[in-house]
Amino acid sequence: MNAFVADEALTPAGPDASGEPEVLLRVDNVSLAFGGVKAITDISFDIRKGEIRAIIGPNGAGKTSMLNVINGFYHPQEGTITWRGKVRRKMKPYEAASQGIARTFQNVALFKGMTTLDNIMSGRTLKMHRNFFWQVLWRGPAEREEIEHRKRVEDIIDFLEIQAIRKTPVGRLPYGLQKRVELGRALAMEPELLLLDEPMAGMNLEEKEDMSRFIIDVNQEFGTTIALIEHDMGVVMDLSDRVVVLDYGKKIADGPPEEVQASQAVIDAYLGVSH
Amino acid sequence: MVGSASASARGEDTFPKILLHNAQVFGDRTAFREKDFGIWQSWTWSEVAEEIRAFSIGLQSLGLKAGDKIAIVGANRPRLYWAMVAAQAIGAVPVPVYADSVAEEMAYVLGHGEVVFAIVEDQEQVDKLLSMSEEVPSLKHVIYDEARGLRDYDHSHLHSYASVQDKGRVLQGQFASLKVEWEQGFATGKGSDIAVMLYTSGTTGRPKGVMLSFDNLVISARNGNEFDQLDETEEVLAYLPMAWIGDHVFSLAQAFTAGYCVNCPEGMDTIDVDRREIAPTYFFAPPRVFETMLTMIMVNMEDTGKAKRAMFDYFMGVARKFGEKILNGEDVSLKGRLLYRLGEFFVYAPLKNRMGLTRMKVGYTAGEAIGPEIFQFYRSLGLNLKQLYGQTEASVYITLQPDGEIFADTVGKPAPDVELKIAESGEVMYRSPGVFVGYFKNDAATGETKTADGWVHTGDAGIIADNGHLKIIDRAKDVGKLTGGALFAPKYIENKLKFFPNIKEAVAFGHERDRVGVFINIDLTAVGSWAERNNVNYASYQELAAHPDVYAMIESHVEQVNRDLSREPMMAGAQIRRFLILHKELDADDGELTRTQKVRRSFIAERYGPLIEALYDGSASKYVKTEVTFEDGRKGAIEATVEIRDMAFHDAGTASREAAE
Amino acid sequence: MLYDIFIDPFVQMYDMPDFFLQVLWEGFVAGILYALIALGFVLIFKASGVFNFAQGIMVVFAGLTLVGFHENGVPAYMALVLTVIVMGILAYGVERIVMRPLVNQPEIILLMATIGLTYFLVGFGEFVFGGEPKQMITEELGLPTGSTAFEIGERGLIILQHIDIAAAVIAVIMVTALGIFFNKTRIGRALRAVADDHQAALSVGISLNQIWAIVWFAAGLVALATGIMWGARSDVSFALEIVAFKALPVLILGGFTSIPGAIVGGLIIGFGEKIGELYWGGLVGGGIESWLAYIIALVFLLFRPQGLFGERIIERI
Amino acid sequence: MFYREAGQFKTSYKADQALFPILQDRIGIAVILIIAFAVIPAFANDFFLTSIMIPFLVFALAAIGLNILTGYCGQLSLGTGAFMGVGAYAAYKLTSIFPDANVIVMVLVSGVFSAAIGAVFGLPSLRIKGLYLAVTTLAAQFFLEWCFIRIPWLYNYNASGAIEVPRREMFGFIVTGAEALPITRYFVVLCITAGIAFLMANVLRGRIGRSWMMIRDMDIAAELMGVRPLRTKLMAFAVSSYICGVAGAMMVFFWLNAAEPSSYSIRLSFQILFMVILGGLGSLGGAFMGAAFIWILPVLLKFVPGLLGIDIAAETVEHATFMIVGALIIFFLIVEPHGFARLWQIAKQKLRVWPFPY
Repeated sequence: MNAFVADEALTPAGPDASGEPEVLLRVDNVSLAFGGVKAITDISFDIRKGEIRAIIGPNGAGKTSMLNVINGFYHPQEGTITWRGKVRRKMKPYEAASQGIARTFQNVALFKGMTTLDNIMSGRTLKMHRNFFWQVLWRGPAEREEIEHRKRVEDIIDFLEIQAIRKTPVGRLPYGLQKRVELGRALAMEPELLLLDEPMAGMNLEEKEDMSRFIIDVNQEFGTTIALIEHDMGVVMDLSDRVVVLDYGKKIADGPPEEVQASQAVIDAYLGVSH
Repeated sequence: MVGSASASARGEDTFPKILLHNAQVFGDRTAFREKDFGIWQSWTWSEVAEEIRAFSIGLQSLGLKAGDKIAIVGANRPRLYWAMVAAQAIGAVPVPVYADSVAEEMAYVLGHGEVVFAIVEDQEQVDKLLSMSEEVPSLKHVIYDEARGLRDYDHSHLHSYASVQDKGRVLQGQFASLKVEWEQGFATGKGSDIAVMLYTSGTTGRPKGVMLSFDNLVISARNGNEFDQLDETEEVLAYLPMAWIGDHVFSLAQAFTAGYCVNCPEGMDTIDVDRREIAPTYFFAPPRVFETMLTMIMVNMEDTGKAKRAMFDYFMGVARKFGEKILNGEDVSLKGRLLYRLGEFFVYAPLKNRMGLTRMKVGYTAGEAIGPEIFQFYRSLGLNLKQLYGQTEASVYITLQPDGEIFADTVGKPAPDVELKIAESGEVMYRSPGVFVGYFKNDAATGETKTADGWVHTGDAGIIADNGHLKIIDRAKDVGKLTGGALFAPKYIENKLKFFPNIKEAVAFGHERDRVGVFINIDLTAVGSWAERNNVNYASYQELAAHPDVYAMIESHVEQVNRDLSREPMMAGAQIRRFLILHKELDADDGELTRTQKVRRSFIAERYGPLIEALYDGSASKYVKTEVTFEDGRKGAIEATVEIRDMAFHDAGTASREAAE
Repeated sequence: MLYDIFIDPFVQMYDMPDFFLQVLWEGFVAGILYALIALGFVLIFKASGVFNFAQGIMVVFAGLTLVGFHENGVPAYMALVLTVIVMGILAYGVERIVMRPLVNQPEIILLMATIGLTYFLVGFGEFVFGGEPKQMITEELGLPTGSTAFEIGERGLIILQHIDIAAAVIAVIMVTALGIFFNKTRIGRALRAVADDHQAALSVGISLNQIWAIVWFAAGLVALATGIMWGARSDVSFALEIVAFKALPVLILGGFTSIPGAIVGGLIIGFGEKIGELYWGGLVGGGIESWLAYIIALVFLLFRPQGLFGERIIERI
Repeated sequence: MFYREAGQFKTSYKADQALFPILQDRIGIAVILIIAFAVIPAFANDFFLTSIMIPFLVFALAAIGLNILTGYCGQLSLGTGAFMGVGAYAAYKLTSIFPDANVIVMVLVSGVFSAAIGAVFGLPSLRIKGLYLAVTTLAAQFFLEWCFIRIPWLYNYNASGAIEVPRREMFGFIVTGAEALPITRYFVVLCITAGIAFLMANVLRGRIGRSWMMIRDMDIAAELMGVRPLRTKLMAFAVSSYICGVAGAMMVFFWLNAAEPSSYSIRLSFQILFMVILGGLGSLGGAFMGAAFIWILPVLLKFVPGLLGIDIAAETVEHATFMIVGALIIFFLIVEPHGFARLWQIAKQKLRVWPFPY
C-alpha cells in the first residue's frame, strides 16, 4: 500500500532541524504581462514543505496565471522563482514536471480518448524509461515495467475509490469523477508539489466533501505539498494552512485562513470595492 | 441422533484440520480470489494455510486465548475469512458482525459477545469500534486490514493485519517448532467445540448469539455438498454479509469441506461485473437479487429496438413453454427442442452471460418467498435454480428442492439427516445434526426455541403438501384471524403483491379486524422506468407514488391478487378490501426494515397508526407527517395526503366460474 | 557556388531589367490567379470553418462546364449563364448533402469530406466532359486576346498578354465586389457575423444553411472567374487541380480568413515563385516552382505561426 | 451474442494487459491469420493475389504508418506518398549498391531513410499545428516528388526516369522482379505487414504510444505531465515515416515492379489518408478496414458492369468509380465520422451486451 509515495515525500513534513519551516518554493517579485496587459504584478510568497497553501481571489485576479508561472508554462518578465532553495532558470513545463511539480486544471484536461486507467498511467510517463526497441518487443523489460507501474496506478485507483470506472473512457464519466481521475493522474506523477486549479469547481456538496477528504489524505498520507486555487471559501478555510489572496494581479493578503478572512482588503476585494 | 452425530466420522472435524487436509490434497488449487487492484489476486490452498498460520500465530502472540471471542467486521474479504479459521485454530470463537449495522447495534452485539479482539476492514470500522470502548470493555485489540487514514492513530492497541501476520512469520522463523506446536494446538480440538457465534437480527428484541459447533457446520456443509454434488471445482462469489449464516456456510463451511474456490468482489458497486467475470458455478442469492436482475433485464429490453424485442419475446415464450420441461428432463417434441436450441443461442445464453450465470450448476434462493414468475423465468432459461428453507439455528439446511422436483410454491423436502414435523399450532419444527448448541448467555431463549429432545421451533407456519414438500405460509405468530373468522396470513398476501415488479414492499393488516387493508411501496426502478416511457414527470418517490396512473396500475395488481386469493379455499376470506400507497419508501435507517430488509410489522403499525386507522374508518384520504432520517444522519419530516382505495370482493364462486372458462 | 547563389542572380536582374520586369509581371499574374483561388477558400472558411479542398476542382469544373456547354452549341454568354446556374445547383447540393449532415464535426472530417467531394467532381467532370484538356472560349466571351509589347531602354522589351491584363482587372473588380458585398449588404454582414459567432448569427435571424449555400455559390462564381482566366492562359484540364494546391501556402501567408491577406499572399507567392524559378531554379535543375511556394510558406510559418494578418496566439489552459 | 465473456477473469496484469484480453477476440484473430496464411494461398489465383491482396496489404501498412502520426499523435500529414517514395527509392538504391544483400533486409532498412527525412519534415510540428501543419507537409510532398524527378542518381540515370526492380532471390525463391511468383510476394508482404502491425500494437499500448495519444488529446496537459513535445512528435514522425517507407518500398518491389515519381504523388497521399480516416483514426484494425475499402471497392466496381452484362468503356467505368468512391467517402463520413473501426466497436459492444441495447 502507498507504494507510490515519492521518496522525498517520505520525509516527515513540518519544521526542519533549525525550527524554521522549510520553504519548498518561493516566488519573489514576479510580474507577468501579455502584450502590455498585466496579469500579475510584483507578487511574492512562499510555499512551505508539507503545507496546504491556498491561492484565492476574485475572477481575473491572476490565480491561474500564477500556477502557470509556477509550472513553467508562462515565463515572468520580472522576478525569480526559487525551487528547493535554488533560483530556477527559465524552464519548460516538462522540466517542471520532472522536478516534481504536478497539477490539475480548472477545466478538466484529461486525455479524452483514453480510459481512466490509461489516463492515470499517463502520469507515470516520467517514471518509465524503456526505450522504443524494448517497447516494440514488449515481452520482457517493457512488459515488466508496464506491470510495475500498473501496480502503482492501481494503488491510486484504490486510494481514490474509482475501481468501478477503471476501464471506462473518461469522456463518458460525470464531471465530478473526471476531476477525481485528474487528481489521480497528477498523483501518479508522485509530485512533491501538487498544484490544484479549482479542484471542486462545479461539484455538488457530497462531491466536494469527497474531494476535500482526498486532498487532506494526499497531504497527510504522502506528505505532498499542495497549492490550490479555490472559490469556495468554506473549503479553503477548512483545508488550507495558509492563504494568499490576489486581486487584479496584486497580492493583497497572506497568512493563516482566519487572519486573511478578517482582513479589510480581502473583504473589499470580494465585495467589489472599486480601485 | 442429534448431538451424537460427529463430523469426524467422515474426515477432519474442524476447519483448521480441514485446512491442513486441503493444503495437502488440493495444495495447488486456487482456494480464494479477491478482485483487488484491478485483477483477481489468488491464493492456493497451501498459500491460504500459510497465511492463516502466520496470522494465527501472530494473534496468539498478541494474547488471544482459547475461548476468547473475536469479532469480524467488514465486507467479504479473504483475509477476514482467514481470520475466522486462524482464531479457530487457537480455540477462539469468531463472531462475524454486520458491518453496516449502526454503532448502537454493533456495540450491543460486541458487548454481549464479550469480544476480546476485533478484526476489521478499514478506518470506518476502527472508528466505530473506538467509539464504543465503554460498551465493550472486554475489547483489547483491534486489527485492521486497510491502513488508509490510520497512520496517525495510537497504535498501542491497534494493529495492521499485515503486521500481525509478519509477527507470526518472524516468530515461525525464530522458533522452528512453532509450526508443529500450532498444528498440535488444534489437533485435539473436537467437533463439538463451538466454531462460530452468529447474531441473528430477530424481528423483535435484541439480537441473539447463535452458537454453532464444528459438527453443526461441517456435517451440514458435507450434506449440502453431497446433495448437489459439489466438489473442489466449484466457484462461488462471496458477496452476502459475512455475519449471515448463509454466507458462512456457502463461503466457508462448504468451501472448506468441498475444497472449492471462494471469490470476493472488488466492492459493492462492482458486484455485477465481478460476478460476470467469475461466473460462479454455485450461486446463492436472496429473491431480492433475482428480482433486481430480472427487473434490470426487463428495463433494458424496454429500450431495445422493435425487432430484437419481438425476437426476445418470442423466445421467452418458447422458454416458458419448453424450458422447464427440458430442465426437468421431461419429454419435449423435436420442434420444441430445436426452437429452444435456437433461443439458447440468441437469447438464453447471452442473458446468462450478462448475468454471469453461464457456468451455474446449482443456484439457490431462500430467506423470503420468491415470485413464481421470477422463479420460473430463471428456470426456463435452463438455470438450475432451486429453493431452500433454512435458519441460522439449523446451520442453514432444513428443506431443499431436489433436482427434478421443483415447485415454485414449496421450499422442498427435508435436507439429508433432517427430521421435520408440523406442530399442532401449525408451526414447522425440525431436528438435525445442524441444530445449534444454544444461544449465548440466554438459556431462557434456548429453552423456548429448542425442546429437550432436540426439536427446534422455526417460528414459521407451514404445511407439508401431498408430495412431501414443505410449504411455508407465514410467520407463525403473524398468522391471525379476521373478526369474521377467516384465516389471515399477512405474509402470504404481501408476497403475492410483491411478486409484481411494480410493488417493492407490502404490509397487510387484518388480524382481529373485519377486513384486510394493505400499505404498498412502489418499486422506484420499475415504476420510474414505466413513468419515463409514458412521459409521466415526477420529482420524488412521493410524487410518483401519489400519481393517479400509478394508483390505477397498483389497483389492477391488487385486483389480480384478490382474484387469485378467491381461488384458494383457505385464503379466499382474506381478500384485500382497502389499500394505500405509502408516501415514503420503507427504510432500514428509519427502523422500518431490518438490516436484512425484512418488514418490521409492529413498528410500522405503531409509526403509521393514523394511516391504519384511515384504512378502517372508510375515509378516502388522510394527511400524515412522518419523521425520516437522511443518509447523513440528519432528521427531517415528510408530509403528505395519502389516498386510500376500496376494492371489490370476489366470492369464491365467481372465481371458480372464471377459472373454468 | 556561393557566387551562383548570392551574387549572380542579382547581377542578372541588374543587367537585364526588361527580363526582370517581365518576370515580375509573370509573377504578378500568377499571383493574381493564386489569389483568386485562395479567395474561394477564404470565403468558405470564413463562413463555415471548412477548409475546402475542392476549390481547385471547382475551378476546373466551372471551366469545363462553360466550355462543354459551348461545345454543344450553346452561345457563349448563354453558356456563361448556364454555368452560373450549374454552380448554384452545386452549391445548394453541397450544402444540403455534404455540409448540413456534417455540421459540428471536427475540422479534419470536414476537410476529408471536401476531398471526397473532389473525387466526386473529378469523376463526374471526366464522366461528362471526358478527360482531355479543352480550349477556353476566350474570344467568344469577348475577352481580349493578343498582346502589347513595351520597349524598355534600348534593347529591352516586355510583352503583356491582354488576357493577363483582363485577369488583373477582373480580379480587382471581384475583390471590390466582394468587399462591397461583405460590408454593405445585409447578407454580407450576416456572413461576417457567422464567421465571428454562430449563435449571434442565428439571433440575427439568418439560417446558417442559407448562408452556407450562399458562400458556396460565391466560391463557385470565384471559381468560374478563375477557371476562365486560367483556361485562357493555358488549357482547361484536371492538371489545374494540382496547381490549385498553391492556394494553400497563399492562405498560410495571408491567413485563412482575410480577403486582403489572400491577395497579398497570392502576390508574394507569385513573385517569389517566378523569381526563384528563373534566377535560382537553374542551379538545381529547374522545376522548383512545384515546391518553392510551400517552402516559402513553411519558413514563414516557423517565424510567424499566426500568418501575416493574424493576431498573436496566447495559449491558455 | 457471440461474446460470452462470463467466466473470463484475469489473475495477473500480464493477462489483463494482453493485446486481446477477450477469448473471442483471440479466436477471431486466429481465424483471420489462418485465412491469411493458409486459406488464401491455397485457393487464391494470381489475379486475386496481385491485384487485390498484395496492394491491400501494402496500403494497409502505409495506413498504419499514417495512422500512427495522424490517428495516434494527432499530426495531420499530406506527405505520405512522398515518404513512401523515399522508401521505394532508398530500397532501389540500396539493392543497386548491395546487389548481394538480402532484398527484404534492404526493404526494411530503406524505411530508415524515410524515417530520417520524415523527422526532418516533422520539425515544424513543434510550432505549427493542425491544418497549417498539413500544408507544410505538402512542402515535403512536392519537394520530394521533385527530387525523384530531378535527381537522376536516384533512378540510376535510367532513360525512362523510372525505377525498375531487379530480380533478387532469397533461399532459392525469386522474391522480386518480373519473374517472382505472386504467391511468394504475397507471403513476403503478408509477413512484413503482419509483423509490423504486431510490433506497433506493442508500442501503442506502452509508454510511447500513450505519450503520442497524450499529445493528440491535449498537448498542453501532456507537456505538463513531463512529455517532451518535440521529441515525442519527432518520434511519431520517424516511426510513421519508417512504416510508410517500408510500405512504399514494398509497393514497388513486391507489387508494381516498376515505379515513376508520379506513383508517389499527392494522389497517393490522399488515398492513404482516406484509408486512415474511413478506417478510423487511432485504430490499427481500422487501417486494414480502410485499406480494404479504398482499394478493393474500385477493383470490384470495375467488374460490376461486366457481371451485369453491360458493355461500358473502361474509361467510363474509371470515371464512375471515382464518383462512387467520392460519394461513398462522403456517405461514410456522414454516417460514422470515426470510421469503420468505430462501427466495428459499436457492433462488438452490441454483441457483448446482447440482447441488451447497452
